[in-house]
Amino acid sequence: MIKITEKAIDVQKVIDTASSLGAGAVNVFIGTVRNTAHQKNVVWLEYEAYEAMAVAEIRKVIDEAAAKWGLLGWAVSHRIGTLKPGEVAVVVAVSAPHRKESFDACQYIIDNVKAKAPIWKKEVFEDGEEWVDARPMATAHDN
Amino acid sequence: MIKITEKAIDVQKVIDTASSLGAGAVNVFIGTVRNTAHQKNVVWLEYEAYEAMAVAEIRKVIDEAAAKWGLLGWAVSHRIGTLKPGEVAVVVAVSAPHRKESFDACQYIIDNVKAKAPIWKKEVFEDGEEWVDARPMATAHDN
Amino acid sequence: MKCTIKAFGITKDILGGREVNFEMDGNKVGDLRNALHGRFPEIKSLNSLFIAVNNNYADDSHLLNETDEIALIPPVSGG
Amino acid sequence: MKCTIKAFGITKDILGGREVNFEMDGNKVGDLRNALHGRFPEIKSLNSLFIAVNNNYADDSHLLNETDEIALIPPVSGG
Repeated sequence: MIKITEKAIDVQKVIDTASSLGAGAVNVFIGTVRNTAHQKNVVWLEYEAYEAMAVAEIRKVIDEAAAKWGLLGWAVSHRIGTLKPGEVAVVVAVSAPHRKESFDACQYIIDNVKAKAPIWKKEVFEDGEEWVDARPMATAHDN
Repeated sequence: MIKITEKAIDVQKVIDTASSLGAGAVNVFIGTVRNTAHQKNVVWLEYEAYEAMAVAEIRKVIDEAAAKWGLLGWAVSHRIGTLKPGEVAVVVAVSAPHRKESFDACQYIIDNVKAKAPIWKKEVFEDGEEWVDARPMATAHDN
Repeated sequence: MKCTIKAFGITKDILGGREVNFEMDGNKVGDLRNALHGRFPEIKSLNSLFIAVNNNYADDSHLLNETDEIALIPPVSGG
Repeated sequence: MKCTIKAFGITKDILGGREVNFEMDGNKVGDLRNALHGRFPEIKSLNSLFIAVNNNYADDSHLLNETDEIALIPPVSGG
């Protein structure tokens, strides 16, 4: 399952979708909105996606990971729209026969989804707003 | 939260306990009962723990990980008693400011909990039963 | 050639809209990049700009057709 | 010395119970290990046997008291 959604993500549902009876290990990464960035309070975040291409890019990443680590199940859900601190922005869940593969595959997927999927976030502070990582002057940061 | 319990583990509750508003990243490992071992069907598993010592050993592992990776939250729950294939045996959840730390800390915790915590499982097959990894003749396996 | 460009993130702000009609000399992705730099110099201040054609990242030598779906991909920041 | 031993996992099956009273020569963890090997030779077939004293792994030189909580820790397999 690959989902780009404006609705709150049900983490348990993503996990259930990725689970498999033959798997002994499920690894889950949950990216949440932090309450600070650049030492300033984040009021909210705006996420937008080029949806069809985002789904296609995420699918490529998952296909690579599934082949390399022998995944038995997987699911990725990414939220768009307005998110407040503490809310879930992305969930990646994978299941594999053994735990090392589950960790490596999940990390590969989130690293590459973040690097390749056409999804953008704008941080809204009390005194302004900024597209994250768009320009060189912005302090590098990451979650 | 460190919990050794005979009741089914509520994964979402473990995640919520580990979450933190300052964290951008939550990593979760879920160990589940596989339906096969040594090419045989697993009917059920029996887990037992030396509870007081298990909690103490898990606490040492978490303290090490929390200091090393600057964790903002964590929770470990391990089930004991009779488990059927597909059921959740253990959940480790950690939150950290950045995703790499969340993956590394979660993997360190589950690796060391499995190596050090006095918890044992017996696999019950259709034609017999076996304490896992107790004797050299058992095929090495792991989840 | 004439094309319609989808713009996302900061490029939506720079171009002034989610979809912009654009006319340029040449028919390669590189020609489009040069034309955009000329008309919207602020684009040069971005950390990077990829151009996607029909939902795939395309390099500057890629040939464009008028029916292609073309999109500007400024530095991504999902997750 | 006399002691009470908690036995878990496969050692519970080998000793025939969860708590076993045991009498032995000496008062070190290593003495207990030797006495167990003598009385329950099957223990030697295990991949490993750790002995915990008051909820901590103890090495063979550790001195035992009659009031200590002593436990046999065969190869663990949690998770």
